[in-house]
Amino acid sequence: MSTLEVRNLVKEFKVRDGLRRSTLRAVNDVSFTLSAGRTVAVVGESGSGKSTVARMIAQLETPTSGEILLDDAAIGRRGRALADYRHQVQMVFQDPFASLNPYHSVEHHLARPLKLHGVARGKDVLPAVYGLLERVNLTPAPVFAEKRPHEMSGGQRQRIAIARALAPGARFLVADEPVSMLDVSIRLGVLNLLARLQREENLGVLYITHDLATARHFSDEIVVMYRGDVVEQGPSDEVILDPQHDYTKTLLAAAPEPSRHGRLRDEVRAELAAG
Amino acid sequence: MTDTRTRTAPSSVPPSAPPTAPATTSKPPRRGLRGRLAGQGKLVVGLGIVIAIVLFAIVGPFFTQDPRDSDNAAMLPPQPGHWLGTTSLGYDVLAQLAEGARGSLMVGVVAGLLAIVLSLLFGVVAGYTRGIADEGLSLITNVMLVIPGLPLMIVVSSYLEVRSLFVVALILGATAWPGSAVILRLQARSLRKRDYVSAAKVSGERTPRILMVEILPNLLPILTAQFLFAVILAILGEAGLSYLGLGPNGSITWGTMLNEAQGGGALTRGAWWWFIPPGLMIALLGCALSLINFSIDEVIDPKLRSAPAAAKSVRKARRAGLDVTVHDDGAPVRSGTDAQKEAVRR
Amino acid sequence: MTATTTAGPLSSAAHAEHVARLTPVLTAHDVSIEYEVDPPVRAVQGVSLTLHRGEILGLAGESGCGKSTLAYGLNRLLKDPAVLRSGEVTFHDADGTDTDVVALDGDALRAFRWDKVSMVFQGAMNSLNPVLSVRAQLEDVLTTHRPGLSRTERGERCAELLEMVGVDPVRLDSFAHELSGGMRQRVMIAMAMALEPQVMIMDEPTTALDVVVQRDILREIMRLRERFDFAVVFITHDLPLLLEIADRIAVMRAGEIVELDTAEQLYAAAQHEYTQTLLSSFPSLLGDFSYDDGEGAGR
Amino acid sequence: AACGGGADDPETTDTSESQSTEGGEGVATDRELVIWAGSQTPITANFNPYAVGVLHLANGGIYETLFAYNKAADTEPISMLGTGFEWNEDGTELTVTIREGVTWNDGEPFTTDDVVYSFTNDAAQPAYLAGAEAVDDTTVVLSFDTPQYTNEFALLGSTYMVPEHVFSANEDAEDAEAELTGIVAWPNAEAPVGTGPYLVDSTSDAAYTAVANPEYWGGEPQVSNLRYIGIDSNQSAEDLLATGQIDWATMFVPEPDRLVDAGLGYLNTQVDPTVLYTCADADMGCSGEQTDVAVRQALSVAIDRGAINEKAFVGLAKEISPTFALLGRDDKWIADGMPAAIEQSADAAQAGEILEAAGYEKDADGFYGKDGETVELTLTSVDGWTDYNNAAKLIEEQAAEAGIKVVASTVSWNEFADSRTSGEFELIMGGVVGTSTADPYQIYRDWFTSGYTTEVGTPLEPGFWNFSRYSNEEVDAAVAEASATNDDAVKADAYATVQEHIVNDVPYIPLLVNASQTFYNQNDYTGWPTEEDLYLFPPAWQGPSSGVILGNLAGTE
Amino acid sequence: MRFYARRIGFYALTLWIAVTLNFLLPRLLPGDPYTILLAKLQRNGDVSPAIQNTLRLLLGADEDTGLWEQYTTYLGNLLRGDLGISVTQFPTPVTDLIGGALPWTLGLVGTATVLSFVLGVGLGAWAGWRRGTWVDSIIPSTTLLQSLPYFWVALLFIFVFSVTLQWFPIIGAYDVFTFDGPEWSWAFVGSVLYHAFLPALTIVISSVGAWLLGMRNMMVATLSEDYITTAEAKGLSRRRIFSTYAVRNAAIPSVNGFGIALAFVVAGSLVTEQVFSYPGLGKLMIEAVRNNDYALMQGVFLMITLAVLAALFIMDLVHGLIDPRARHSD
Ligand SMILES: Nc1ncnc2c1ncn2[C@@H]1O[C@H](COP(=O)(O)OP(=O)(O)OP(=O)(O)O)[C@@H](O)[C@H]1O
Ligand SMILES: Nc1ncnc2c1ncn2[C@@H]1O[C@H](COP(=O)(O)OP(=O)(O)OP(=O)(O)O)[C@@H](O)[C@H]1O
Ligand SMILES: [Mg+2]
Ligand SMILES: [Mg+2]
Repeated sequence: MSTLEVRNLVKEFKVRDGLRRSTLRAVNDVSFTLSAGRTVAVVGESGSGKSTVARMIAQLETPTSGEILLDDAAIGRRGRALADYRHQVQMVFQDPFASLNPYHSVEHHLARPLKLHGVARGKDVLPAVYGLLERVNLTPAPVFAEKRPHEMSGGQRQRIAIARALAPGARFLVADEPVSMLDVSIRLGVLNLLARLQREENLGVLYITHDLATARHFSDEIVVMYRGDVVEQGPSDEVILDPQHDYTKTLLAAAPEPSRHGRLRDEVRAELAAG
Repeated sequence: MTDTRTRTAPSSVPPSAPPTAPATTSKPPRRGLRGRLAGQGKLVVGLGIVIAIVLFAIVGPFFTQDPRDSDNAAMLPPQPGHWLGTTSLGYDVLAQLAEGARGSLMVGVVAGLLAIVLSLLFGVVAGYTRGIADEGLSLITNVMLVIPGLPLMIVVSSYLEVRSLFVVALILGATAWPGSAVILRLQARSLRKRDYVSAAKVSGERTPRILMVEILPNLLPILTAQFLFAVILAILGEAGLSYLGLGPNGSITWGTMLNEAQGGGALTRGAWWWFIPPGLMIALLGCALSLINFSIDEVIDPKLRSAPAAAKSVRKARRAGLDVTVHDDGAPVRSGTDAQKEAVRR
Repeated sequence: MTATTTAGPLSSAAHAEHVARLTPVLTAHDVSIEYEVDPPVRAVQGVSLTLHRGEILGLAGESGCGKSTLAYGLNRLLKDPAVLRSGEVTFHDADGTDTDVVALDGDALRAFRWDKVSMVFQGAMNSLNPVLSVRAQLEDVLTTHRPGLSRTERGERCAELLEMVGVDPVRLDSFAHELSGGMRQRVMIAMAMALEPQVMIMDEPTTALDVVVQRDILREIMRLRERFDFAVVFITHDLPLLLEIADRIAVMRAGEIVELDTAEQLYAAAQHEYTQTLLSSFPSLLGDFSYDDGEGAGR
Repeated sequence: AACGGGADDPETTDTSESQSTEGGEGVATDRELVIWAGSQTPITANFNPYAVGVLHLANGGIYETLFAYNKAADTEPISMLGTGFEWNEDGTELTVTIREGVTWNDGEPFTTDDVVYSFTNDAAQPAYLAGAEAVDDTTVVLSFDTPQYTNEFALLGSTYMVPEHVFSANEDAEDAEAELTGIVAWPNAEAPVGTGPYLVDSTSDAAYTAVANPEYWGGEPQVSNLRYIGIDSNQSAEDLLATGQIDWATMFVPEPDRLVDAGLGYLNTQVDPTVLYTCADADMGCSGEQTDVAVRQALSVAIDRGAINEKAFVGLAKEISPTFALLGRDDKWIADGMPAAIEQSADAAQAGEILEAAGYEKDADGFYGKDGETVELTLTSVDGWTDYNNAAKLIEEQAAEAGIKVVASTVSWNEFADSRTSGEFELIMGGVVGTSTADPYQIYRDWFTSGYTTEVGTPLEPGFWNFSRYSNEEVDAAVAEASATNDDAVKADAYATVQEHIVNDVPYIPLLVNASQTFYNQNDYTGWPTEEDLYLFPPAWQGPSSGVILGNLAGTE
Repeated sequence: MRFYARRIGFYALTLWIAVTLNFLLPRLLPGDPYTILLAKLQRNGDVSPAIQNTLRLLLGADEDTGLWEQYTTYLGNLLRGDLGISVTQFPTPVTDLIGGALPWTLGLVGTATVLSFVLGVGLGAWAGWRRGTWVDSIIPSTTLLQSLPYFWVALLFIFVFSVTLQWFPIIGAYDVFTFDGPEWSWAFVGSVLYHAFLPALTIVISSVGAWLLGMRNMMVATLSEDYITTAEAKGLSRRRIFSTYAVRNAAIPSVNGFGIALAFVVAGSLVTEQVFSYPGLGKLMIEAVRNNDYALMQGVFLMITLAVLAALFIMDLVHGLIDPRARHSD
């Protein structure tokens, strides 16, 4: 079974504040393993380093130290090796409005990776594009292939982005908050699509989110990050139902929960009544 | 009540209509040219003038006499055969104007192109790369930005012994780029961080292709605007240099025409037909290019169009009594209920 | 076509009972708002709503359903190209006078704003003027509406306000860019509290914030509400959140309020289909969940 | 009073007195006379006649020469500080009589010592002057090693008399900034001491003013106040003239009628020829088809001078004599058989005949060539000299009609200066400095003799004007002969030889004589040189004549 | 503080580059000042041998020093304020000429630019505030003003207002027919203002459009910002919203652009000064160019660069005052 493993990943950014330069450790010693057919969720508040981890895995950033291993082999960072890696590991970005180039059609967005990775050539490209569109439930495919990003809704765009990530035939998908920019009513649809693809195609998915509920339900394992550190990691239900670390507990306490309606109001009233 | 008719269209718009993409990156839907130009008065006027001038430059010389033919009487006022009169040497002003249009446009376009190429180099490359390259290029840009252009041009051209049209255009272009470079750099910087650039990288695209295919198209409106701006500046710059006697030698441009008109005492001799047209042509072309820039600005920042348009439509609606609120900014004050009743009646 | 075709929102008997005990502070009747674009957008259509003294009324609905437009309409803040096509908005002051908000103009309108109804906007990040210090912006409100206050009184009031929302008063001299997102939002809330208004409209005041920070701020709002007893219209698309804080919830869709009920009732027995869909879009953190990859949520 | 100056009339009587020309009807006036003599702003106070930046008033208005020569007409020199002069037999001694009773404006008397000093100080002494000596209180003798008849004007008409007691004290002046020493470094800005009709009053960077010298030897000038202003463009000056804000200016105005209609007096004096320099002598290293005399001759007849004058020079220039004698003034020097004025209209046919006779043939494009090589000449003019640029364009057109390909182009002043001194050019539109007296000698010597040129590639030395590299032994000999005599007949013979050659060889293709337009306020002032009484060359910038004119002016009311 | 340190570093560097450019330009091209000067003098007739000699001594002797040595000498001279000698105004030092011209340029260009800025920003703010009204329709016509060649406008003005109507003077910075140089009197000050009017008007007319447009666009953009809505919701008066909330924010880019724009205006004013014979740097420079007076030309160029840098520096300080964000990092 193939795995994508990160080991002791560290990322430091040089930040310049006027003349003084300092380093900011955005990711500090993060390790976890992603296996085919499984989903790992990374949760944590804003700025905790989630995206940085994702970008390092997608090779958009170079780790300061630490290793990324694909099938137990250190990954290549340039040339053929990089292309091979990209072939296997793809990414879906947070903002579907920003991750599609407004100047290009859907077809362009999907055809390019197909061609780049030699998945389809010449006459086969268009059918392959249609195939991808159908896989992400965008039918009729020829209609969607013609469209430009601004002619589609957010959910549809995010589906295109997912299709693009699937185009090279990737086995691992890094999804950085794939639904946080979408309207509540369509979030689940996109997540369900991801879950289905993961099941059907035996994908390994790194699901980055700050929504604990979906993290729990859509992943097998949860990694909780806090200021660059992993503070807790384990099977989803265990982390959510039996949090160990204080930070995880705070996070859980802060998450809104429909079933606990009126809770905050009552808490405050109780507090005020008490003191 | 013409506007009521337009509102009979079904107005139950799906509220969940997709929000439009951020303005800088959106592209108008592909409609016919006519459709796209509708409501773009400034663009239409601007393009119209520019096209007219370009046509004048291209075809004009075939219909006018040789601009260097001195066989006419000197200083003729406008008359049939010499619609804009003649110069002190007996040259036909209209013919010179047409030939000058070629010269000036050529200076403008060459300088504009050079400025754009340089600003792309200094702006986009600096914006897209990081570290030393960026620092270095930006520094050069900033320094060039600060060093005053015309004086530099004057100094450089005064050292040149032969100034062809082309050389003058090159000088103008070489001093006109820093402003655009700064803008392009900022833009490229922000584009570099766009997710679709990252996405293209993850897809395995190479840097040159990313620059050309993903980034450049998004810079097009700005590039066009900067180009047009550089053209205006170059044409004005050429005129200024020519006035100082540092213009291109041996060619006819609107600038050299003005210089000759000035040297020939056109104004004091009452030969307005010699002095006024070249200046007006420059202003007209500049104005037209600015008008086009206006529309480009509105593409880049749709607020520029939508906000005034919104204000206009609301005033229209108010005049039609479609607003029940009371306004203190000049709109007719009417009681809420009256307006409301009227609205309901409709 | 008239603006009164809508049948009014669904609500339960429990709701009617709940409402009967309360006194209204702001009533809106048949409010229709249209964006005068081509083609015109009917963002709010014949909405009637009553806000009661001291209550938190949640306004939920998906993006673009007209929540913000309605909120702006209630406070006469509609910006071009929005036009209030019809509707009555009446403010019932604590001193017993009623104000026809729609008929207000000029100075009267300005005097009404903030003093009676204040507002916290969607993006607090951008609600603060970047070139004015926090103090200047707080004092702006006081000098405009409470011209009688002396300089020192104003200063004291500003400090007091910041303390109230849990921000160190030394921050008075800071500028927006020097504050974190949470702080800015708190400053905005402090500003909204400055005149102790009877109604506060909050348009997604916490969406841009981290859950932990969000929770703190909500707690702050609740606490202040208990203390000053103002009514709150709380707009968000985060239904679970709303369920936790709101007394009543109005669900909006396509410019209309489709359901209006108490939070308990809405959670327990939502009547409108749309409300149910909305509720099911939020998997429970602690409960179970079943996958559904049908086309239902495909938009 | 008649002027001497001829060797055949050694004992000269008093020359014409400047006062004699003073109009009788003039009255004294306080009205400030505003003059533009070509100064540009900023004006820097400098009244040292030896300095480069000397202001116009100094030359004539403050410092005077011994005599005033008339460049514009063949009249006798006017007696200024000198009352008479005499050449010895062989032209190696010049005896000058000095006016008595003249004082410097600081009260010191003007003496023969001052005269000697003015000729012999470091800044002034010409190389050919062997010595100067005061013989008695009123007589100075200048001595030379060779005959110097031809330098009479330089000595008597353009050497300014300066006070020894002031200037000798400043001989070590130092201009630290300019790293300059000697008398030329001294700006003489504070109350300059001269004998002239005016005293400096004030100087600013925009203007300087002068008041009448009450002690002037010729009597206190009638016009008591002068203001010289700096103006930076002809256009401004013309506008100021038109609006009556300046009273005297010499400048190019394309339509003088407008100003004349406005009541201004107007004199157009044409003295300086405009020509095409041709690098003429292949033996001197010149290259290009213009080295063939036939090409030069053909080009010369192909030019429509009338059209050029009409269009490029707005009809203000004057016809030129191919002999370079100034028509009107120097008529007596034009040899018999020489055409007076050059043909004004073009004769394309004749040009063709000349070329065909010399073996040129027309090519397919209608241009003449030889051995398959089309004649192509580049005609340059200085960028921005509009009249020249325009004339060059017209010549290009006219030559083309005669089948001669001329390409007009403009060059920077530097390049122009460079190529004409180095000889690396084909055709240049340029000026010839006219002579200052009624005698073409100076032009013949400076522009046509081989002593005043060098091989192509070697820059001409300053003072060498033979840009065309014309060298003709017979011309050289004839000019030498003319220089050694004061006998008009001998001179005329020599000139005939010169003229015969230069008319045929056309090393400079004559075009016309350039205009110099002087405008003056005749409503408020009288005493100006006029068409009828052209007693001196009228330009405001010309020293010392402008000083003499100033001394002559008076108010009308 | 660090912000300013960086800026100062930048200025120093720019200055150095300008200075070096100035040094290199003339050396890249041949040109012997002696011949040039002499030829210039000879154009006006006789040059006495004495003057020729002195000139040769002064200018002709070109020591064979290395480029680097020349460069250090040049820098040293610069530091001592020695910019060489003007050929046109021989032998006046360039510094004296610049010293005489600088105040005029500063006065004229400075006033005109500030006027144009204030006018443009003011009108632009108003036009932005009144967006969507008839004001919008006059905005495009300002582009016409912007595209008029400066000198063309200036020449027309002189022709119409000074020559034909005789309302304004034709030349100078003050009445050169009355005053013997600058003096401190009301009459003189009045004369200076009177003489500055037309040139300043030309500059203002040709440059106001750019400010107006820029400001108007920024206003339109700013007015849709949330903080404006907030201010409205706060019940602030329209005046206060306009001034403290809208204009102050919208003007920031204009203020930032001021320094850069100044460079443009200075360039344009060069020509204007020439047309009006205004005794400023621009005219000096053009005279220098026309007379191949390289020392003067370079001196003026350097001076203009310095002036622009100084203006930029002042704008940086102002920017720090009006935009608190600038005070922290860059
Ligand atoms: N290119 C960069 N340069 C400097 N600092 C950076 C850079 N990218 C990220 N950071 C910093 O690294 C830290 C982690 O950022 P990251 O984007 O990984 O957080 P995140 O967990 O994804 O947050 P969010 O939930 O807001 O997306 C932050 O403090 C951020 O400011
Ligand atoms: N300036 C405008 N011009 C035209 N239509 C507008 C404008 N502003 C809003 N709308 C439309 O009005 C409708 C309601 O918008 P509104 O901002 O009230 O929605 P919302 O419920 O607040 O959404 P969100 O949750 O995204 O804030 C939307 O369909 C929107 O597209
Ligand atoms: Mg992130
Ligand atoms: Mg909203």
